[in-house]
Amino acid sequence: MATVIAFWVLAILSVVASIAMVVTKNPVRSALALVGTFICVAAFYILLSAQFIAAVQVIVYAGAIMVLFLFVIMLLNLGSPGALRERGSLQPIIATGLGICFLIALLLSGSLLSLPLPAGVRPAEYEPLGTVRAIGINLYDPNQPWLFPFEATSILLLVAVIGAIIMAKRKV
Amino acid sequence: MLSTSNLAMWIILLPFLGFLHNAFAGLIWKKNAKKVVSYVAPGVVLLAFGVALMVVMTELPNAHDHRLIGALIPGTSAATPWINLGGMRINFELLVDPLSLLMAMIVTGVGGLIHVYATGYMAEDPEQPRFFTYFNLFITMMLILVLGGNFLLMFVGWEGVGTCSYLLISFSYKQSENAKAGNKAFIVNRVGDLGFALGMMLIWSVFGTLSYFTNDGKGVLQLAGAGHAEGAHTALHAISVMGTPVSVAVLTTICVLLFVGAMGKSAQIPLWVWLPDAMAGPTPVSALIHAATMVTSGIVMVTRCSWLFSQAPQAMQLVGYIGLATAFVGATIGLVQNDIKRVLAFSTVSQLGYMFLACGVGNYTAGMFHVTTHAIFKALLFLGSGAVIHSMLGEQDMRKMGGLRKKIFKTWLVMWVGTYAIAGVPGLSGFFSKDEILHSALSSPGNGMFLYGVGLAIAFMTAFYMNRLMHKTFGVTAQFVDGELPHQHHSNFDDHDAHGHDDHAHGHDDAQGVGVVEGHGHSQVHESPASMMIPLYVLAALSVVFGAWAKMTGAFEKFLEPVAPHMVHGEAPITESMGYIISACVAIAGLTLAHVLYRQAKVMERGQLYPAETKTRWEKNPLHPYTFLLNKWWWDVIYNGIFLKIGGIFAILLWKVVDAGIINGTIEGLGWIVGGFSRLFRKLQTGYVRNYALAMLLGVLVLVLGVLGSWTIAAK
Amino acid sequence: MIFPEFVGGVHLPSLIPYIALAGMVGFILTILPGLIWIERVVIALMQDRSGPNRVGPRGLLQSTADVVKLFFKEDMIPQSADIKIYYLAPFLTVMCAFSAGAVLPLQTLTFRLANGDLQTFPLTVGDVNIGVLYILAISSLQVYGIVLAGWSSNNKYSLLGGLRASAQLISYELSMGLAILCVVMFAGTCQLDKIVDAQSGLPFGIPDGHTFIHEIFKGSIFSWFWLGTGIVPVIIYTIAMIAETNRSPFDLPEAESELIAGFHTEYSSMKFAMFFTAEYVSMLIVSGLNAALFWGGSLPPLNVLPFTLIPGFLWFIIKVMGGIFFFTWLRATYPRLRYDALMNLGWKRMLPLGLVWLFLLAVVSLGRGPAKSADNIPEKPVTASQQVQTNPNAVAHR
Amino acid sequence: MITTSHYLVLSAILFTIGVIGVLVKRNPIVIFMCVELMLNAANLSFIALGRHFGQVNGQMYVIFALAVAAAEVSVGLGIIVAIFRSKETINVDEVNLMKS
Repeated sequence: MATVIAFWVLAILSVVASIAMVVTKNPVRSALALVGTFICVAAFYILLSAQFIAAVQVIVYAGAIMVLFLFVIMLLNLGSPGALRERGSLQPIIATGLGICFLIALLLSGSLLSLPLPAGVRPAEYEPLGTVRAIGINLYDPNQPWLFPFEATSILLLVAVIGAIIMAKRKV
Repeated sequence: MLSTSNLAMWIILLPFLGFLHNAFAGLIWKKNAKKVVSYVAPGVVLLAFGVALMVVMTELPNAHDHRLIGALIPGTSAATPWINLGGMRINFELLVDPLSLLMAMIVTGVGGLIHVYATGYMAEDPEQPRFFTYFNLFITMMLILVLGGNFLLMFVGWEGVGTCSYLLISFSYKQSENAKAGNKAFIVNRVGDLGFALGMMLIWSVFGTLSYFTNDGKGVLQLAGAGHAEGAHTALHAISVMGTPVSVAVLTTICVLLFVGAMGKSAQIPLWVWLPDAMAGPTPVSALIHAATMVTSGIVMVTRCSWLFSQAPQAMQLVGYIGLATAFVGATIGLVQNDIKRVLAFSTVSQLGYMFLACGVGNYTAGMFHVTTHAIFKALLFLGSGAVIHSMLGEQDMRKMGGLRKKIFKTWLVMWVGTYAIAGVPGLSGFFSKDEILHSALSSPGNGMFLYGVGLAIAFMTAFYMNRLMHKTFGVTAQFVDGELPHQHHSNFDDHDAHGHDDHAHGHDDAQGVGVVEGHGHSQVHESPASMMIPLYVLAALSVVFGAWAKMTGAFEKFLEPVAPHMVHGEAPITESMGYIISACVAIAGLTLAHVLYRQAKVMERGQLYPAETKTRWEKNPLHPYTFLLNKWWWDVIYNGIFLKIGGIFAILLWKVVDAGIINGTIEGLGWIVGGFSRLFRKLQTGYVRNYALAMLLGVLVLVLGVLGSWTIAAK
Repeated sequence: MIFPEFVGGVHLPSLIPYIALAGMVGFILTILPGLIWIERVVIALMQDRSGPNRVGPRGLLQSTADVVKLFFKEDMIPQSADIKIYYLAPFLTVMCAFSAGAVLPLQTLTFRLANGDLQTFPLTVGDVNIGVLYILAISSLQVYGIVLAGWSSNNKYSLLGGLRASAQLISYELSMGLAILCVVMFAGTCQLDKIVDAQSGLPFGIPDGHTFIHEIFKGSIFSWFWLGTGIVPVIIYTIAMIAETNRSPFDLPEAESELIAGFHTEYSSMKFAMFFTAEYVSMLIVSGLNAALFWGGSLPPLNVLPFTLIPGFLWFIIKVMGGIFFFTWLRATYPRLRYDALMNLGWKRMLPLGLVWLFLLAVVSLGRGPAKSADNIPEKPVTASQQVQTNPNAVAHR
Repeated sequence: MITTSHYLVLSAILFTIGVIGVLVKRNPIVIFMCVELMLNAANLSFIALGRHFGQVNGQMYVIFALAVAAAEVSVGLGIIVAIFRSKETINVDEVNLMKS
């Protein structure tokens, strides 16, 4: 029962927050709303017993990525306050209409609506899969395909760091 | 455990590692790069020579155990899958047999000495590491060429040495003439390489493999050798692939195509024009690549394929005649050249012709023998001439030398040894190898006498022009003023306004008269450093003893017998000792004639046999023998006339009609149509990313609906 | 002390979180004024001043008076502030500070179950298996309060202070994480009470000889991770924790001489008090984490009589207070760092050192063999064959 | 009872909101944030499906998605800062060099 309540509360919160992110004209508020969504998503992860991912979600998304966003917003706002103002046009209406059509099409497809929980998996069996230990063991298991992508990801991150520094350096 | 194949792999790997090291030496060693490179570059090659020697030691007994067809040493080829495309399976394999080992030893041995020499010769060049990078790469490629176990690997080496040759000829690329010479060599070689490539493809389509030897006995040379053993030379159609005989015509085509490749690489008529120009590279390059090793790869290839050639008599005859013609043309041109390196270059062309002559008459062993001795004494001569040029501060024109014997006595001594070796003075190595060729030419049925006669003439001319070179360089009165030589080092960074071809750079000659001015206290002309002289001594010693040793003990012939058997079918009308006497007489006659003439020239003005006015008069007549020879039989001019003019006309045709008319017309027409549509659709391109994103969403929506629809239909 | 599982039909272990929550919040709120008083007294002592001495005996009520003052002070809001965010920021800060304390293990309680078995339960609010990660996550959220406070005040000093603070937080979080990782690697778990548990053996992996001496040193100060991980991580962690709480000598975000008061320049009254609270709560939390990770948590320094008399949670509090004293000591002693020096220290000294040390420890722990499994899951990874063989497409097409 | 479908539908809704945001907003930073929302929605469905099938794979994908998102954001924001430096604006409608 508690999970049902939690789900609905979090679902409403996350949808409202994400709508707020799109609707608000102030980018800082957008970012804040998005942080809210992210934390809700992290809470969903805990509900889905993926505790590690939940923690990482908060650390990486809320703690690092969105802070970076906030930094950039503030940095650019300092330069010219008017740069981030929004103006209206026909695009939003079309976009919203199309988006809603897209959603309806997705829902109509029926594939989303036909998955009951649990599908042959008892929660107790799945519970340990979300721990740091389980993730780590699976990640480094040579019998599973995750080891190489993991190493590749580290290279990707290194490249991204270098790229970001080069890009943002004042004098190249 | 070190197996032979692993060891053989190291022969190639060592220079390759050296190449890698030298390429990045600047990064690793910073300011010390030159010093380190000057130790590493010769070191790896000499080490490779040591490895090759070890392989020979371990394999020599085996080679004789397997003196069967092809005489391969089974299981000694290191095969790793290399190209695996559909039905095409080509291994990276090495073939370790007497022929490849001999060549490996020549390449690494002579090459190593030349490397040592080059450390002295290139010491002042700021780009020395680059030079040694190319040099080691060349050694690597050459070793791949000779050690490779199939035609494709040989082709890799073939192209690799071509590239290195190009890079090294135009090493001082800031002078346009060097760059042009490099281009010329490269382009002319392309023609030959195309022939090789075509031959290779034909081999692939006929034999279904490119390997010389395979474990199941289906290798190209195995089949050819089997045919040879079965039907000897009489029964043609003896080669059969999967039971189907291969026709002689096809074999002849293959051999001719392969020989076209050899023509390009080994500078045979008609593709020989690049070699004299290749002398633009630094002298060690000329010695290593354009005398001792790379240019002999054509002979190596023909010898390697001797089993094939033996089944195609016409092709062999072609080889012989082309070789003879080249030898003759090269020798005649060598008679009148004035640039010391060019004389040697034409001599090389001529000697290469000799080697092909040997192959053509079926005495491959003699050809390889001459390859070996020639590698030694021609390297010696080139290195000696390099020492002379080094001593003369970059001067290459013999007309401006003279009287050097006293100044650089040691150099003169080794050059003298080299000259007598190439001229065929009895006892020295050139004598034996040349005589063997001549003798087998004489034994050739039918045209033996003709081949022999021309060969003797060539030998005579060789002796003559070599002694001429010695006299003009060392003998006659000095044609320069010591102490006032313009510095003409071959570096990229020197000023090249006075690059030796400009007589007015020597204006002082006229004012002070000809003669050595000794009073300057110090002489500009100096003996070369030890790093240059020691290789010269080694090579000189080899030039003296190698031929005699090989001939007396018969070791060489025995060593090579499994791979290049004697295929001369006729009987010589004279005995071998008779032949010795005749060749010796011819050589001595040539030497003597030059000696007599140029001793006379010693007293003449400017050390010339004829006064300058006479020569000017001759040069006005393009058909006068002197002019004709000086301009290389007008060969370059004819090539320019034929290929450039015709090619030019063809190009203009393509440009005006095909390109401008048909292609451009089509393209522009299309452009008009597209442009029309574009003007229509341009309005869609707003430049706003989000508009595009919207279109993407629309597309996704359509896709989703499509999938949905298909599911619905599938459900029904 | 062993507690029964049921008392009057109430399942005691399930009450633990509520007890811990009440205890934690109550303790923090009551100790806060005391903390401020202690800090002032200690600094006065160190700097040879008299310190607070007017309100109450020995100035004990000074902090209370301050709180009252803050309560009744006028709440000023800058005109061009972004009001909603301006209000949100202090709440966020305080919330993050408090919620980080949820996983601190105060003590291990032993219960006798109904079937007679003994089972231990940690006295924490949430005994989650990602305890350390949880604290890292929460502390990474702390940035928001500060950045938003700085931004919404619409004051350049505030903004600069906020940016500085957040840059500092982000930079030092890395070193902090590395130091914590060292401990996690040795303990083989992220659960804080199990980390404390992992320090209860004999030091340096000496095998248990079951003698009196062995018993004394079991879980002693020598077997705690400050020594066990080789001192470097604890140094890194300590420096990082000071930077994380923006305390002197790393108090650049509120460098008075440059930025007035940093990100809370424009805050007054209770909102300022909230920032203030958050700062001290953070100090308590990071000290608590320090105690749990490196200083044995609720373990006594020697397992002999006078020490073992004191209950575990008191030991924990003593260690936390030691941390607070350390904070105060530093504040009294060191001048403030320059900003570039701070960043250099963080990125160029501590981060590489932490990485190298982590690597070394990884090698060491490889030598020691796999860490003892603290989580109750099978060693074997879940392989594909064990996973439920359901074709997702089949479901999608249903 | 909360089923996997609940999560999937929620994920679809969040995704759609992200899509609409990308199309509607003019501030590239906010557009970026919307992309992040879309990524998160996808991650949510990964986790939910992983849970559904009792597999750890869903979580693995999310780990990689997180790492890639971090890399993408750092480079993307770098680009935005660079654009701002050279153009003095980051309004996507003013950055239209692609317009013919």
